This record gives sequence, structure tokens and C-alpha cells, in this order.
Amino acid sequence: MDKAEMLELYRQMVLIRLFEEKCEELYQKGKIGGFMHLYIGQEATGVGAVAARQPQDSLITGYRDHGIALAAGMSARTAMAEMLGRVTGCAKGKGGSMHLADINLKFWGGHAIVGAQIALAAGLAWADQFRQTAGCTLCFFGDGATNISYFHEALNLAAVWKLPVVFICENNKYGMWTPVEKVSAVTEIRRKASAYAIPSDSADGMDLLDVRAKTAAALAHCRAGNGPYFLEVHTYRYRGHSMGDQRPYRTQEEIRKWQAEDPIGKFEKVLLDSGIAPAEIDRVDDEVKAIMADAVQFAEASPVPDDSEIWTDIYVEN
Amino acid sequence: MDKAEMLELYRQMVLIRLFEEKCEELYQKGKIGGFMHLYIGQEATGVGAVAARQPQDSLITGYRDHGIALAAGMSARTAMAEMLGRVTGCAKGKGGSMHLADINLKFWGGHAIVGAQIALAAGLAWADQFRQTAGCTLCFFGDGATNISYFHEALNLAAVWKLPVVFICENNKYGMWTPVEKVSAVTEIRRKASAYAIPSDSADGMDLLDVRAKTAAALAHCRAGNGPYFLEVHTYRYRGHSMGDQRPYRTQEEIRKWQAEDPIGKFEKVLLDSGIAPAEIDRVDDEVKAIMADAVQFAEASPVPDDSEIWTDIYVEN
Amino acid sequence: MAVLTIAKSIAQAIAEEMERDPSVVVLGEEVAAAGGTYGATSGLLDRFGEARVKDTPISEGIIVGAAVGAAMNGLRPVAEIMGINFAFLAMDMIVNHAAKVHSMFGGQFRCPLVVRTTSGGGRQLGATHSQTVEHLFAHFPGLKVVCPSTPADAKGLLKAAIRTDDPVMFVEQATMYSLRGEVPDDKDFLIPIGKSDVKRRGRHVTVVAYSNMVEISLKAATELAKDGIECEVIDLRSLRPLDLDPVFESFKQTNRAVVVEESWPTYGVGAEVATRLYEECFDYVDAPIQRVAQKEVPLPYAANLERAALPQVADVVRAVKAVL
Amino acid sequence: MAVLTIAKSIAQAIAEEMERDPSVVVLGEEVAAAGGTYGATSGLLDRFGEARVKDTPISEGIIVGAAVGAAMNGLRPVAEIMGINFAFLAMDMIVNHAAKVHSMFGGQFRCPLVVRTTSGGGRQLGATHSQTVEHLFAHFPGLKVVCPSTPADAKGLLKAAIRTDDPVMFVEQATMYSLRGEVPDDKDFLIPIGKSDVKRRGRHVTVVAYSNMVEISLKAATELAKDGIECEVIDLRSLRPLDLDPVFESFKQTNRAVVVEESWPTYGVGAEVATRLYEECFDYVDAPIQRVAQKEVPLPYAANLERAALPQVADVVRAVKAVL
Ligand SMILES: Cc1ncc(C[n+]2csc(CCOP(=O)(O)OP(=O)(O)O)c2C)c(N)n1
Ligand SMILES: Cc1ncc(C[n+]2csc(CCOP(=O)(O)OP(=O)(O)O)c2C)c(N)n1
Ligand SMILES: [Mg+2]
Ligand SMILES: [Mg+2]
Repeated sequence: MDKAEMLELYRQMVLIRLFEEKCEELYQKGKIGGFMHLYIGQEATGVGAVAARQPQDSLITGYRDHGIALAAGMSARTAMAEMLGRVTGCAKGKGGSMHLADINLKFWGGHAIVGAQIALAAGLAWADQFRQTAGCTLCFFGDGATNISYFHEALNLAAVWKLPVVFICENNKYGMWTPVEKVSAVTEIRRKASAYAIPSDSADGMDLLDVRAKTAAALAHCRAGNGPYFLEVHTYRYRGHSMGDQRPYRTQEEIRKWQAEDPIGKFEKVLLDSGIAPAEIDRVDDEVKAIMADAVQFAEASPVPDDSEIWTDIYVEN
Repeated sequence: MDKAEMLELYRQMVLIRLFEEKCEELYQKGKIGGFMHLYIGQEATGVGAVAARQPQDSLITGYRDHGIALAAGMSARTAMAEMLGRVTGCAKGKGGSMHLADINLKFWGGHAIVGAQIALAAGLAWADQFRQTAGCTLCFFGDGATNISYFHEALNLAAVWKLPVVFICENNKYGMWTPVEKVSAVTEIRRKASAYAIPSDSADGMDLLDVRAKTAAALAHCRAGNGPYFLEVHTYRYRGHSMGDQRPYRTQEEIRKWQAEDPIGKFEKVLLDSGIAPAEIDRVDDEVKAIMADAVQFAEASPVPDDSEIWTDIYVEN
Repeated sequence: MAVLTIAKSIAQAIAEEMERDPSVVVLGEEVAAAGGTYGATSGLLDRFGEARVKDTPISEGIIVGAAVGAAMNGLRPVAEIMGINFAFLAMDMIVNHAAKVHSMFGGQFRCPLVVRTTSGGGRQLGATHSQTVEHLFAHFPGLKVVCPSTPADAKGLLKAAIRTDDPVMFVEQATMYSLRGEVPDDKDFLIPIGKSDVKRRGRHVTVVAYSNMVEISLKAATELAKDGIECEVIDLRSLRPLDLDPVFESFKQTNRAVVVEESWPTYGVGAEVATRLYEECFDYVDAPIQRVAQKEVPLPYAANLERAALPQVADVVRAVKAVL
Repeated sequence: MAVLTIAKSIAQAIAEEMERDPSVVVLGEEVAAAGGTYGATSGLLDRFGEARVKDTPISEGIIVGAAVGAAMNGLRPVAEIMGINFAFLAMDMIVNHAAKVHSMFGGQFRCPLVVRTTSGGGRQLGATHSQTVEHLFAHFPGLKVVCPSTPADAKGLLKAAIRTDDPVMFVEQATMYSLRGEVPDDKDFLIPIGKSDVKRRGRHVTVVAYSNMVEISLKAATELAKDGIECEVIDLRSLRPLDLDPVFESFKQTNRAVVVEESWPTYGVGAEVATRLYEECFDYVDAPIQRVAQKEVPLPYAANLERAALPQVADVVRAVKAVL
């Protein structure tokens, strides 16, 4: 990987981090509504995995979607405007935090029904297979989502139809406030893939390069027509499940342990080790700060949708 | 096993066979309505598995339920009356072929939504675990049913809660007209259990003693508090999926191959080999014929429910 | 014009659309090798091959889930759910995803999907296999719900459904697959979705029905005509969009209406149609609008009980006489 | 009498019933260690232990499936589905099994099950997380569907629901959990399921509502009273059984009615109530009955759009004035 690319990936992670810190602030001020789930701590998963995709590949995820959206290339302006329910948002203010999407980036959205994106991903991949686009689908979901119906039905179908989809389980150790081992018969989630004869691997979610390499290998497998692949990424969210979550289901010690592995700090070291100057890194940090300041300003200056907008986009043909 | 018990198990298999041959006839005459799925060929699975249960154990299955009902101890009269929609039927004529049940036999029914019984079984087992009845649940379902949502959610919950349930997959090689390998990522169905860390075994479904022994071992596992167990039984249905099915999805050769393994013929040989006289076997055959003649007569002589019966049994408390 | 059964007219509609548009694909349980439980996809596999006509596992959630994803990404899937009673297992996909991916993301995604399924009782299948619940799906804006009552309607409406860029539930009736009727051969024979159709003219009472209840209503009308009572029988043809203009128009002449539905009345189609009639034609109402519907019980297996619970021709006759 | 929030009154109702009957158990996502997403099962785990208060995987199908099986086999489960939008994933279990195991097997099985869930919009959660669909469940005979509007009703109705031998959907409102009100301490305080309740007396217009729409209707009534318009506000409290006797009685005095529901009107509660009013009180109708409901659109995220789509106090005021 060349320097420029490394800095770009670093930039993306910092952008996600700062974007979400800003979102936290705006949520607390009441400017963002609904449920909001932060990706902070998991940046290397989204950025690393998306970095491995080719332009024809599709992305889809759950409600914890800011990271994938920004890694996919959505501008902070468009994303922030959506958070604020503005007409300039990626979904014209109709989706909100949980439903970011951009068809031009082949980012098929955040989906807030747990596991639904796993089913949709099978369909996206089927269309690519059928149309011979050489596109694969990267489908992100949580550890908790592996217990729902869709997981089973989608993995089986993907295997039977040999669909080009990489199932990426972001195992952040909790579904809401419940640890994996309380609700999943196996805690090594990738074992579930074997019931469908889907090959699998695991990656260190705090290590961008590991995620990127494993995703690239998975995509190569799919692209070669071998059917789906399963990747379990071990990661952690520093914040609560969603805004307002202050529940004591995990220890400060555990949180600190993972924060010591911070994916951004870790990757910064990689940059430095590979000879990138601290000033270059600082420059990226500054650039991202400017992007965020601009994004917030843009979003706040954007109009809310006209009330009559409720009547649009219901049907394509009326 | 003593002679009497062996003859009893033989009797049950013959009863199921003759009961269903009679049902075929009555269906063709238009006396039985709805969908009807015959168990012919699979008798050793139901009789063998149910023979291993203790009185406190529960049974539940799908719409292909005549075999389990009779093995559970339902009288041919009650079962036949239900087939004919008579008020003397086990469900007062409200259930029909797909919905035989008897709470006193702890037979919790045939259920016609594919896989639903797998979910219900988890609940039955949970109640037994909670109430410390020492009861286990034997849950029967087809190969096709392992692809549905409920299978996944129920096996995971059963494993996490260590529920005393034996999941018995009657792998008869087809779901309706579709062979297992066309729709299931793994054809060795028991592999699916490993995704839930549920121990498993397989049994020869044409061999009553094998099914009985494996079920007994599975029940012992559950009863000792080790959680669920998975048993894949290899079997075959001689008839179509349901009445009227004449589709050419399988070869005569395949059907004949399995019929050569007929569970009743096979077990008859075991009886003879163990010194039971042919005359004793003939006596059982005659006895079953008489039971069946009586059952049909009873059912046909029974009244249909009064039309006002539609208003009963909707709620316990009105 | 050929005379076809509804099953054949459906197969023909799908085949013509597959011929016309290479992005039309078919999936579902037993739709390919077996040609559909009721024969409505018969011949498609041979003609269009395995890539376009696909058998699925018994996994209702992923049948619709994969179809929605594929529809978003360029295909036009015609998914079959073997019976509407099993559509509850795909309900989240239908009402939360098919119906919403267009609007929730601000219009960027399209979902040109048809979910075909079969509804209704009358075959002694017992309580879980005999329900008539298409109006539950029709409660959701974003979805279209179509229910044909004749072979020609089935063809024209299904072709229109396959061509529309919106998700459509296309609800057939298991007891009606062998109903025969003339069907236009024209490859562009389309019936626009969202137009009710007057199936019989009459000036005394407006009878509103859809799907198999149209046939029952027409039988009742024939019987009533013997007594000189002329019913106008209007077939809704779709439950969303719900086109009541012809109903209002008719009612303004007849001042009397009966609504016939197969399901339980409570929160059903009859209530909606009646309420809309009162809302729009209040000054024309001469007698309380009558509903004919299923008794409020889970449908039992025994033939006589099932008959007692389902709406019959005699019930329609009685209701018409009651409004006169 | 203590003053409690609805969340607290629910937790209290469950606790009292668990105390009273050792077969009452609680299951659902986040109900145990976390005490429920909205705090409605708070404290139960500590008090009754892990065997009786159980966290489940995110598996809506098996939450209700296991509850139905356990109910058949001697327990009285109180299952929680975190939101009614997720209940579509358990819909088959609720409507095909909970609602039918009693009748379909001729009365031998019982299903004393409560499925608690939370409904409604107004929190900017977007189209898939904001629906009000309890009446879809109420379409099914065999099920009871209860929707409380006050802390006292929540307690009394939930206790009755837990004690009944029939399956009950108990539908709370996410925006109402912190609503406070007096709640009787009596451990046998029960409100029978299937009785509507007059929440305000008035002689000019009958306003029919349930759940959070009662509050909205009461606010409208207060406002209208300033102009001398007295509304009788009737809370349905359950959608099945649907007790309309008090509505008929009131309507026979007022001759005018407005039905307020949060969901889309088409195939909704308003249509049923209006139709029944016309059926039963035809000669008393002085003006077309009005429905107040959600605009027929998937609910958008943006606060202003959501507000524009949901029924507001002003809409009720306007409807009442329209019937006068
Ligand atoms: C079908 C469904 N059930 C429940 C919920 C409520 N819910 C939202 S997120 C969540 C936890 C998901 O955990 P996991 O899959 O591990 O993802 P994470 O939040 O950790 O990224 C739950 C239960 C939902 N949105 N959809
Ligand atoms: C949820 C659901 N989907 C589809 C059906 C229709 N159906 C009935 S039986 C059956 C095949 C089941 O096959 P399998 O589980 O192998 O059992 P078998 O009939 O071979 O005993 C299907 C698809 C159904 N009853 N329920
Ligand atoms: Mg998680
Ligand atoms: Mg099978």
C-alpha cells in the first residue's frame, strides 16, 4: 500500500471518529433525534473492509451505519444533513441516523430491523451474479444479529446458490446490553458458518490492515465464483449501545483494555513506522476537522423538508 | 427387549401402515378432505423413537403426524374419526389429518406450518425444565424444515438454555418435490447442529431398533441435564408428499431400493430371528385388521359436529 | 382469444413478461422443477432455464428478502409464497422492507417486486391454512395489493404488476385456479393497477367484492335477478390502491350497498368500504350498509363447520334483501 | 394509592402476579439483567431470579414460540417483543399458533400467554420503527388485544391478562411509559378485559380512541370545552374483544362521533368503529362519522415531517367541529 492510500484510510477513520463525536454533541443538544448508534471503536472494521472493495462491489449494514457510510465515500455534509433531518441529507431527511444510504456509492443502506440486511444482501448478490457484473456484496451485521431467523435463511440460500457475498460479523461482544455468551450457543461466531459449509476466517477488528487483508481474500474467493465467505471481526464499541445508554453491563476495565487497542492510534503507529511524518498526519487531522466544521455548518444551514414532502417517494408510479 | 414388547412395536408399525392405507382409500372416496400426508415407509422412526420415551416425555411433530399419533397411543378410532371430521375425533373434527393431538398422551400435535413445532418444542421443554418434571420433549420434523427460521432460533435457544429436547430430523430426502441437496447447504443434516454446539447422531430409519436405541441415548443425555440433542434419521416416504402427488421427481428405482429396506418387513425378520413364531405375527396382523375395521366403522357411525360447534373453543374465558 | 384457467393465465403472463424483459426472474418453493404447487409457474423452467426460474428452500423470510435485495439491484423478481398463511413468516420483509425501501431512503431505491401468493379457505385445511388476510398487507402505504377474480384480470393485472416499479402483493385464490375464461392473447394486454371494475350492471343494490367473493356475488345476483332485484357487482381488483369511485357512482344510483369479503369482518375490507361510502355519499344512504363475511372463528376442518363459517351465496342474497 | 409511571405500573403488575403464581415467567430481549428497554421489567430479575426472568437472543420467532409451547405445558409466560414493528417476525407464532392452539385441537390445549410489546410513532425512529399495528393482530379470533392508556389501566389490565387462560397481546406505547397517574395498591386490582371505559363525560360528540390517542382526545376535549363543546371520550381499552356498547349508548345521546387512531385509516380501527356505529345506531346518525388518523405514508424521520403525518390534537378539534 502506498503512503497516499495509507493516509486516506487513516483520514477515513478519523473522519468517522470526529463525525460521531460531533453527532454526540448535536444529539445532546436535541438537534439529532431518534435512535443513534455510534461506531466509535469499530472504525477499522468498516474502513478496512470497505478499502478492500472494488467499485462494482456493494455494501449494506445495520443501524450502526455512520462508519460504513463515510467509508463508502458519503460526504460528511450529506451524512450530517441527514442526521439533522434536512432536505440535503442522503435520504432527504426521511431516513435519519439509522438509514443512511447512497445508491451511487452502492451503499444500500443502514437497516434497523436486526438482521434484515443479511437477507437483502443475498438478494443484492444474486442480482450481481445474475447480471454478471463481477460485483460482490459486503454485508455487515452484529454478533446479536446472528441469532435471528434471517441469518440462517440467508446463509443457507447464499451457500446453495453460491452467491458472491462476504458476511462480515462485527463481533463487538454485546447485543445491546447482553454479552454474546448469554444468548449464542457458540461464542466463536464463525462456527455458525460451518452449518452452511461456508468457509470462514476471523480478523482483528482493531487492526485495519488485518481487516483489509482478510476482506480482500474473502472477496477474491467470492469473485472467483466460489460462493459466500464468512468473516468474523473482533471489535468493540466504546460507547453505549445507543445514545443515552449508561447501563452498567460492562466494566471500565474492559472498556479501557479495548481502548488501549484503539484502531486509530494503532494505525497511526503503522503510519509513523512506515516513515510518514507526524506533520503529514497532523495535516490530515486538521483537514478532517475542517471537513466536519463545514459539514455541520452546511447541515445546519440546510432547510428542513417542506411538510408536503411526506407525500413524495411513496410509490414510483402513482 | 422381551417378546411382548417386540410384538407391540411390530403391532404399532402395522397399525400405522394399515391405518394409512385405509385413509388413502377414504380420501379417494372423498370422505377425508384437506391435505393428507402419509407416513408409510417412515413407521420405524416414529415407533422406534416413541418407544424410547418415558411417560413424562412429550411428543410434537408436523402435519405428517398419523404415525406419531398412533405410536403415542392414540386409538385408531379417535384418529380416524378426526380424519373424517367427526365430533368423536381427537380434536372434535376441528383439526383434521394435519392436526391430530392428545394432551393426555402428551402428544402436542401435528402442526402444519413447517418448522413451527421446533419452536413450540423448545417451549414445552422449557416448561418441563422449569417445573422439574424430568420430562423431555421429542420433536419430529423433516429435512426441509431445517431450512426455516424456527430451526435456527429454536436450536440456539435450546442450547443456550440447556433445554431437554431431542430434535429428530426425519430426513426422507425430499421436501415436497425437492431433494435435500437442492435446497440445503449441507446434506448431512446433523452438521447443522454443530453450529449450536448440540451433540448429534444419525440413525437408520428403516431399522426400528437402531432408532429406538439412538433415541434412548439422546433422551438419557437430555434427562441428565446436558441440554438438547440432535438425531438425524435416514428414512423415506413411499407415497407422494401429500395425496394427489404423482409428480415424477424421483425414480421408481429409488423407491424400490428403499422399499427393499421396508421397516416392517425388516423388523418382522428380527422377530422371526429372535424366535417369535410366524403364527404370533399373523395374529398381530389380524388383530390390527380388526382394529382398523372397527375404527372405520366407529368413525363413519359418529356424528359430524353440530354447526354451532364453530362457536366453541375459541377462548377459554369469554 | 383463448380460454384459459387462472393458473394458465398466470403462467402465460409471467412467460410473456420474461420473454419481454430479461430481468424478470421467478423464485419460490416448488416453482421451478415442479412448476408450482398449483401449476401457475408450469413450463417456465424449461423455457427460461435455471438461472431465471429458481426453487428455494422452505425459507419464506429469505424468499422475499432475496427478492427485495435483487429488486433493489436491477432484477424484477416474481417471488411466490406458497400460501398467504406462510406470508406471516415473510411479513417483516414485505411490510418493513419491500414497502419502505423506496420512501425511507428518500426515493433512491426501487423495489419492482411481485410477491405472488394464494389466499382463502374452503378446502378443509384447518385454521392455520385457510386465512384470507391480504387486507392486512394492504394496510401499508408503499405496497400495492392486487386480487384478481377472472383469468383475464389475472393476466392483465399480473403483467402490469411485473412492469410496475413498485412492490406488489399479487394474491390469488386457491379455489379459483381452475376457473376458466377468455384471455386476450395480446402481449401488451395490461390492466392498470388500482381500477375497480363493474362486473355486472344493476340499479337496485351495489354489491362490492373482490377475488372469489366476486363469483359468489355474481351467483347471488343471478338468483336475485329472478326476483327482479338487479345488483351492480363491483370488483375492487386491488385493495391498495383502493379505487372506490365506481362504487360511489353506483351507490349514488342505488342508495344501497352490500360489501362481501371472505375474512372476518372486524378490521376488514367491508368496514373500510362502508365507512368510505358513508363519508363520501352520506346523503345518498337509504339503509345501513351490510357486510357479508366469515364468522369470527378460526376455520375448522370438518366440511360442515367450514361451510357454516364461510360466507355463502345465500348470505349475500340475504344481505341484499336486508338493504332493500 | 401510589402515583406511578406506566413503566412502573407494569413492573408492579408483573411482580404481583409472579408473587401470586409461581408459574408466571418473563422472557424477552433485555428484560432481565437490563430490566427492559423501557424499564417495564425493572427489578424482576433481582426479586425472582434467573429461572423466572430470562433474557433471550434476538430471535422474535422463538421468543413467542417458546412462550406458546411453555404456556401449553403449564407455565404462564409474559413475553416481551421489544417493539411491535419486530412482532412481524413473530407474527406467525402469534396469529397461527398462540391464537389457534386452543381451537384447532378442539379445546384440549390452553395458551395462557401475554405478549407485551410497544407500539406507535412520534420518536423520529423512521418508517420501520414507528408503526401502530395492533389492530392487525386484533383481526384474529382466538387472540385478545389490550391497549392501556393510563397507569391504573395498565396495571389492572395486565394483571387480568396474566390471569386469563387465553393469549393476550398487551400493547403499550413507547411515548407513554413516563406518564404518571394514581394506581391502586390492591393486589387483586383487576380490570376485566373487553370493557371500554368512558374517560370523560360529554353530551355533544362521542370521541372514540385508545392508547395514546385517548390523551390526545382528552386534550382536544379540554380545548373544545372552552367553546362550550362537550366531548364524551371513550377509551376502547381492548381491540379484541371490542366493546362498543358504551360507544353506542353515548352516540345515541350525541348523534355525532369522531374516531381517533394513530395508524393509517385504511383497514383500521376507525373504519370498524364507524361501521359498527352505522350498523347499530343508523337512525341516530346526524352527521358523517369522522376519522382522525395518520396520513397514509411511511413515517419519515425528520421531526417536522413526522409531526405533519401523525394525528395531532388540532386534528381532533377540527374533526369534532366538522361533525357538529
Ligand atoms: C428484529 C429486531 N429485534 C430487536 C431490535 C432491537 N435492537 C436494535 S439493535 C439490537 C442489538 C443488536 O446487537 P448486535 O447485532 O450485536 O449489533 P451491535 O448493536 O452490537 O452493533 C437490538 C436487540 C431490532 N431493531 N430488530
Ligand atoms: C412455512 C411453510 N411453508 C411452506 C409450507 C408448505 N409445505 C408443506 S410441507 C412442505 C415440505 C416439508 O418438507 P420436509 O420438512 O422435508 O417434511 P416432509 O414432508 O418430507 O415430511 C412444504 C413446503 C408450509 N406448510 N409451511
Ligand atoms: Mg454486537
Ligand atoms: Mg422431507
